[in-house]
Amino acid sequence: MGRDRAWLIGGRTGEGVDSAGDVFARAAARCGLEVHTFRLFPPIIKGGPTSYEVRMAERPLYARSDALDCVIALDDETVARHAPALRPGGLLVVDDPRVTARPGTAPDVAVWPAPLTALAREAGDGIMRNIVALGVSARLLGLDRAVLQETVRERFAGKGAQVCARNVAAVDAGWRHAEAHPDRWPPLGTAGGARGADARGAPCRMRYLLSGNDAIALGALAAGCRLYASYPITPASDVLEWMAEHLPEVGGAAFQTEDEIAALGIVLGAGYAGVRAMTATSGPGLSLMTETLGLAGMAEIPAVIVAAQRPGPSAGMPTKHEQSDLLHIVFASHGEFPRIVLAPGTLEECFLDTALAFNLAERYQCPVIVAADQDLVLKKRTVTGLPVEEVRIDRGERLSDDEAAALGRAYRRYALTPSGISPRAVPGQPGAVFLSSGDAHDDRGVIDVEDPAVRRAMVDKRLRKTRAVWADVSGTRVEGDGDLLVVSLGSPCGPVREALARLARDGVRARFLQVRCLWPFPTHEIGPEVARARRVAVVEHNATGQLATLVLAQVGGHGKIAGVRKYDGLPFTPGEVEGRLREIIGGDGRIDRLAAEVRRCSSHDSGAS
Amino acid sequence: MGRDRAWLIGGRTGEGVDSAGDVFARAAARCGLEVHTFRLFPPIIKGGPTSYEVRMAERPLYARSDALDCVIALDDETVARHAPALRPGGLLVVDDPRVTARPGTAPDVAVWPAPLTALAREAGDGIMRNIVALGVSARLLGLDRAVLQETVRERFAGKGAQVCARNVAAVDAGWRHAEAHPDRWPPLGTAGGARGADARGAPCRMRYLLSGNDAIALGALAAGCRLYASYPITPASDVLEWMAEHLPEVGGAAFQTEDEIAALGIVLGAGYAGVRAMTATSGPGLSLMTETLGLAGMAEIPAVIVAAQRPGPSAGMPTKHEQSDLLHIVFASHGEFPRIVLAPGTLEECFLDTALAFNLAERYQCPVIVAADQDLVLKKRTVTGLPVEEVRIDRGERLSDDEAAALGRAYRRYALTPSGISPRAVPGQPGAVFLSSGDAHDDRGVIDVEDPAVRRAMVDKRLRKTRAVWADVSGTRVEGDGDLLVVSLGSPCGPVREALARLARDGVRARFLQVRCLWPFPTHEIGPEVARARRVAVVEHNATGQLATLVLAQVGGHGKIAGVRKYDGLPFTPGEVEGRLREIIGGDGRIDRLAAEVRRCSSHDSGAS
Amino acid sequence: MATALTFKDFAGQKAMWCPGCGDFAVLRALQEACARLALPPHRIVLVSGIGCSGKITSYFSSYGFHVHHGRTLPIATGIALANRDLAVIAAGGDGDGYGIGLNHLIHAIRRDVDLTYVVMDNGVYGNTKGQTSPTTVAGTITPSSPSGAVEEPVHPLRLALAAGITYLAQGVSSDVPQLVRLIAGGIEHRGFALINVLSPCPTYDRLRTYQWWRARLVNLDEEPSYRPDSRELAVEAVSSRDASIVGLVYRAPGRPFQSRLPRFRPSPLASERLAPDGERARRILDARYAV
Amino acid sequence: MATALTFKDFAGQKAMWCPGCGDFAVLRALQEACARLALPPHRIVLVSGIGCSGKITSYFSSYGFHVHHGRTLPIATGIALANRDLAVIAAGGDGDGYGIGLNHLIHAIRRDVDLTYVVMDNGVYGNTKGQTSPTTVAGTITPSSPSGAVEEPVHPLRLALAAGITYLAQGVSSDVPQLVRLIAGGIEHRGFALINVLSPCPTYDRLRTYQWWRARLVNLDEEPSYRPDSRELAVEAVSSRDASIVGLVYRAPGRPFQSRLPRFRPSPLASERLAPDGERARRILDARYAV
Ligand SMILES: Cc1ncc(C[n+]2csc(CCOP(=O)(O)OP(=O)(O)O)c2C)c(N)n1
Ligand SMILES: Cc1ncc(C[n+]2csc(CCOP(=O)(O)OP(=O)(O)O)c2C)c(N)n1
Ligand code: SF4
Ligand code: SF4
Ligand SMILES: [Mg+2]
Ligand SMILES: [Mg+2]
Repeated sequence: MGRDRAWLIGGRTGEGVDSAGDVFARAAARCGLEVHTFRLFPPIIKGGPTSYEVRMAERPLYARSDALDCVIALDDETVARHAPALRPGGLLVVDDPRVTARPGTAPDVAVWPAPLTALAREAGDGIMRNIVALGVSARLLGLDRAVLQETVRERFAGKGAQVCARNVAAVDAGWRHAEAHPDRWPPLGTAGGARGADARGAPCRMRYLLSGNDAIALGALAAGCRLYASYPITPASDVLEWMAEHLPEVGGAAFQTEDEIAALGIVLGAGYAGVRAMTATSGPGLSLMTETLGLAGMAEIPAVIVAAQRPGPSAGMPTKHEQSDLLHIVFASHGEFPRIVLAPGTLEECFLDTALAFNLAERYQCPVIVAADQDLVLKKRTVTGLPVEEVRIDRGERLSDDEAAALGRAYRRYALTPSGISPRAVPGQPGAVFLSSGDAHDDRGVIDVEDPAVRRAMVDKRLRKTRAVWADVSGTRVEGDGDLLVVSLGSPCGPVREALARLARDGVRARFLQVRCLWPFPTHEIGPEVARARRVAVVEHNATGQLATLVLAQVGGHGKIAGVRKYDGLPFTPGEVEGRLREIIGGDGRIDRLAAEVRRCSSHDSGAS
Repeated sequence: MGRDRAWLIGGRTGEGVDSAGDVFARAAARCGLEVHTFRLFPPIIKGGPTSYEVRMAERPLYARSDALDCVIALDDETVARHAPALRPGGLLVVDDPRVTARPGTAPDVAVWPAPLTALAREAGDGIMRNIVALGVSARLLGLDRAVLQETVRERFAGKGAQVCARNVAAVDAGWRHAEAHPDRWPPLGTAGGARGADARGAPCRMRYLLSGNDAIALGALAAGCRLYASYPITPASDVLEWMAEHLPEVGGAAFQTEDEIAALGIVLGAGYAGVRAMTATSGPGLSLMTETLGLAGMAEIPAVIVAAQRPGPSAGMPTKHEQSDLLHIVFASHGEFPRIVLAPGTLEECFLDTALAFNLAERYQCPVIVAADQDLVLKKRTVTGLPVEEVRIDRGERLSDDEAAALGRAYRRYALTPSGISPRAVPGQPGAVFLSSGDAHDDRGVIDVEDPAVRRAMVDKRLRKTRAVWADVSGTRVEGDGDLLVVSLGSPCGPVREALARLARDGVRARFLQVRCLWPFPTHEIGPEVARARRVAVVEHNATGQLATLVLAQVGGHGKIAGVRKYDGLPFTPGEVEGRLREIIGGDGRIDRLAAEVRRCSSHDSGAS
Repeated sequence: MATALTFKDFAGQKAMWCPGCGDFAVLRALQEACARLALPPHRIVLVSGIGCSGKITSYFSSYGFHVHHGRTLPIATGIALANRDLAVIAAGGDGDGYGIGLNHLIHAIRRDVDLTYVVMDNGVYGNTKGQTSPTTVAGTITPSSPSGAVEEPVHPLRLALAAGITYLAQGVSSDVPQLVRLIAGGIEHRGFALINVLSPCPTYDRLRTYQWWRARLVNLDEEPSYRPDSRELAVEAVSSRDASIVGLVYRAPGRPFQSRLPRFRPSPLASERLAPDGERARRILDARYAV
Repeated sequence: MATALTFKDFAGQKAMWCPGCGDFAVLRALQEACARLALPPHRIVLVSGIGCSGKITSYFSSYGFHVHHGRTLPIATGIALANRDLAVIAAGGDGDGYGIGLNHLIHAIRRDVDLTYVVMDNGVYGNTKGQTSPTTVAGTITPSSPSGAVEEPVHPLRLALAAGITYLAQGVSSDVPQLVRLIAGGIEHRGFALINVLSPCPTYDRLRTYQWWRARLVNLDEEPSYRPDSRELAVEAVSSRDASIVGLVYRAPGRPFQSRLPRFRPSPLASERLAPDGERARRILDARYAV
């Protein structure tokens, strides 16, 4: 698998941990490495404990690391929190020479005090200790000095030549200091990789370092999104800020609303009027949007909603990770209407799913939710290319102006077609004026029609619409083979893939099913897989087994489904998944535990004995 | 089963159809009959088609009638809508002599023109034709004239002696006119029944005619509810109006808020401060409450919410019936927290469940939702007594003032107890001041605690709370026996019971399981029942099989569950349920259809082939 | 459009309000105003809320969107941004606009979104059968306030002025010609226009009848000294004379949101022909994310 | 309580606001005000929203309820009705109170609920990292308005007056003694009190620093001619001098909701010992429903 190293810098919010991590990740990427980042940050603007992990390797990475090679601790708490994750043989760099490793840290972890603050002061300002730390780190990990300096220069270019030069000097000071330290690792990557060729010699013009939020925003732009309205919330605010910067370039607009109800309302207004629009939010915002979601369902309005989950309920842990809104996303809002829920698990899928969501919203005339999660949208990863050319635009069945004019009052906006989909007109088209309503209505949009047959027909029509969705959407992505079926979705797919690769090296075979579309539920794809499997492990970030609940309801599998769940705010590491899967397949001694898990899975909250 | 007659009056809103129906129902009840009413009314204040059905018998009634015996049509549309429901031999009374029965009406239905308006004019005012119609009806159906007149007198007592006398005269005019008509039915009930003894001779002091909403409000009052805040919405507004009238009598208050978010917020504030409080709403309001619900979950605040379902999504059909919010009620709001969902199916259960909800909310420190439906809360029924004496008050684990003072800052509001339930203090108690929060917190309520172990422990603690709920709640009510298991909840239980009684008369045996607590799901009670049954029919008022979905997810039963669903805005009649059940048990020829239903049931929206 | 439009061109379904309902006048005035402005039905979008008032979209012929309770303004804002060529009119009740939906009103006003908002203010929740509304007079007995409403009513005109509105008017259902002028003026105004209409509900409000209003109302339009372009006069009028004024209360040059959004497309977004924009995505990728 | 209380009696956890954050002053002033009023911590409930400002419940020692974003006022209303003996104080940010939560504010004001509301108005969304807030000055560049905020700010004082408030004050974080007076006055006031505090966010707002405010503010408390009991003067002050005033802007006799609710129990509902009330239910049954 090649070399694979994980570095972490930790300190307090407001001390430049984030920007140091960003610079380091970028420099590593420029050295031709594949990079995967993971931030652990508090909901406290200054002074809260924060850290930034950069994992680097010569093959694509989809998960954070099980263990760290090098930790830069700007403060004590970083030592307490992260030193225990250092691998045997790892290195702990501390600014404060009095610091020693804590209980729980591997015995052969070395503690190396480096006078980061002092060196920064010498370079011009003590606050640059984060940058000094980068110099130290590059030297220790064997990254190219010039690449790092160039990256730092770029980063501070906007702040004036003096600041810029000072920071470059800080890198140097760190680098030089670290020369005193025995080179612990062979060099990683090559300077030539930067903008030249990656580690495998491919041209680098197409290599990018970006986050899931970036990919989502890019996907929306590529798909023709023109209006974006949202209310700030972690971790979705990035999308607002991105769109506010780039939508004006295409004559569109992104702006902040008074609340999430207004945000989705604006998206619906735009969708009704024929413009692609989107909002992004997290749990609390999504809960507020619940009623408006149903209007999109009833009035058959296209709308795209990105739901980046975080730990709940209520405000929960705003800066941590979870996937505990799945059943809410699938079932929220009173009454019954079609919705489509896409579940990207990688950066590329964030991009493609968001772009696809606009087509689906217009084709099926319904809300489409891109169900993401904190880890997926915030972490940055290198990608080689993004499939921007794969974006297609399909605006669904629309009346032309001539058709609209010809139909005039004869137009049936909600015509009872076999597919359930009725050709749309939009305001401004002459002739076919019609009424859309959140009230029950007949095929012309007339409300207060009380005929039971009409009600039944209209309910059926709406629910029928998404039957054909599988022509446009893959419900799952299935890989590998074996008696054990592992089912997951969203960001845990990264650690699952890595865990399965490790198991495969030990000769343990398993089949992996990534749920790509959560609703309509891909029963036709998952059913046969569950039927064929001897055991099924459902890996998800919540306590009650929400994905497992959907599998059980839609497919069955009581008696052979076990839950692999984590709900402590942190994403799975590959090792955690590997360990839990080994338990599940670990022979007869473990069957009882499996059975207990299964029972829990099938009646999670009921406390049934 | 004794005599059983159904009468209906229909006309336009604003014409007194409702008040005529109410008076007739009350008069019938006073004649010693058991009464069950059903209104069909539009969301149009004046001039929309409306009707009021009164079903009367000498045994308790839990459902509307399959067919009508007598229809009073104040207008043409009533004939079109309701004459087809007349039984063979039924009678259609029309004000307008030009009206004839429509196609679809049974051939031997008699049309009898009665000059209601003319008679009303003679009695003093044409608008009294609804009252004239009551006189006609009483005579035809054999109700006691004096009882009806007394009921009318009471009704108009507030409007002055003259109006009162005129209306009594209108009854008489109708009665006398109908003497010209051959007595079609033997007399029903006895005048002596009124306030004296019922048809079976039992003393009548304990007989009441009331609606589900009345029972809910009474339950809340009996259980010590002191604050009620809500926003008007059909069909829950009655509860607001009832509480506004009666809560001041106990020093409490009921008032209207700016929206449903505020209403539930006020209920949470009161619950947090140690006062029993409630709100009632329907789908749109419940959707708006979604975020606030999660705060109750996270901060462990008692709250009682009555959710009276109506057809959705969005505004849907505000005055019609459905049960399509079940999954929303169970799963709405981001994140995971315990909630308790009670599902009354009768008037008595409306009363008892609402009263119980307050105990559960305080004992388990979580939101409790009483999941009702339009039919259940609006229809009036006679009951013999209401079990007001069965109401108990259990305020859960509370610190005494002395305990609070003794603990002081050592108090752990969210202590990690084995049950998950932590003794509460409330503001005002000296000493034990603490913080409640919608943010994740530790056992003392401290927020921004990022330790993964704390997060896990607190999630587990909360989810553990409702494990013991079965000590206080019955999950199901099971009756009868047979290979077929019929599962239902809410108002359809009435028609199901009547259908099963009819099947039993034909020797068809079935077991009926009424779900009484929808969440936590009573897996331990339903599991063995489903396992034992050969076939399972889940009867519910929605299109996607929401109760069936819960059964499948929590219990299993793929392959033997069939859905009996209705989603046209109208409640099931017993005959409809009977017919569908007969199909399901109807031998091998029907197996295919059953299989198709089952497939639909297990993947309802996915359109899987 | 060769022939002139009349109100009949905007006739929808037969209106099912109660006899005597003030909303008939609002419907008629809206129809007349659109005819007067020669706005063909397909260039109008009427967005209504839930309530008796909200049924207006069924009775008026144009593109119509009958949305959920209290949310007319976000939806109308989305439409107004999506297609700047449309006349976007929002309409609803006092509960819809000043109860559940009031926050959106204040924020739409400060955004100065170019749209027209007509509130049918009857002082009750008509469609849910007569409960108090935010404009119910304190002391009024209603089903939800059987001992009399305890809350002071909201003052929509005061709030709108305080929020910085650029077109503010109040009309009454008994004066359709004035209503027509006020609504037409609102539609012509570039910016957010609020027309509060005192619209009696004879079914549930026995107090505020047409006569009751007639006895109380002062018509600013007929006051020679009143100048609707004066903020001071407007503040004074709504503070001291309160709800008892009709006419154009205030008008200032609008600063519509649509025109202030940076680089916002002047022609309707809705008429843009979309093509996949991979190239732009690639450019941004290269500029922002290339390593 | 034999010994006098000091602000230290209200010390919660160590405050984790950024150095220089204006919210420290608000916390201190609240602590001093409660000490001055001799309110023991257990008789106070502090309800806060989500935001940097909302963390105040962690740093203040009393019964505290840190609720969801924008909903402090409904929750505080429920508490204030449940226990009339408590001092109920709501606190939050400008986004919390004037953005997502503004509707509750207007309605709490017209109800005149007896509680005190302190808004830490920093003109940004601090906790989500600096986006525009409803009180952001138009033109300000923020992460969500990279070309400058296009909306006019809301004017909380104007809106509160228009809504009929009975106690209205504005303070600034640089003047803790005045803040103490204003907050203590609000708590003593029987009715709804709003204290808007101009509370700088040095991390995300470089414009409105302490100095910036100092150069602009006029202190009404020191103006001999100003009378806070005059509605006209208050209307004039908030209209013409806008946000640049501090001090007690307006005070009128409150007409608290708690006292206007019909037959509402004068002693705390929360201290009632509940017993099953089958008998009352039976009486109502017999009176209303017996056949
Ligand atoms: C979220 C939500 N809550 C409550 C309702 C029920 N509802 C329908 S109309 C209405 C009030 C209507 O009052 P108003 O807006 O003044 O309109 P009017 O009927 O008086 O014209 C309410 C509360 C609803 N449809 N949606
Ligand atoms: C419903 C909801 N939407 C969004 C958020 C995210 N959020 C947290 S704090 C905040 C804004 C805070 O701004 P403000 O109220 O002004 O407080 P400040 O941080 O400036 O003190 C937002 C939008 C949330 N918690 N809940
Ligand atoms: S109830 Fe009132 S507002 Fe509604 S239609 Fe009738 S008169 Fe008009
Ligand atoms: S970000 Fe601003 S408001 Fe938040 S703590 Fe820091 S200075 Fe205070
Ligand atoms: Mg109204
Ligand atoms: Mg703020």
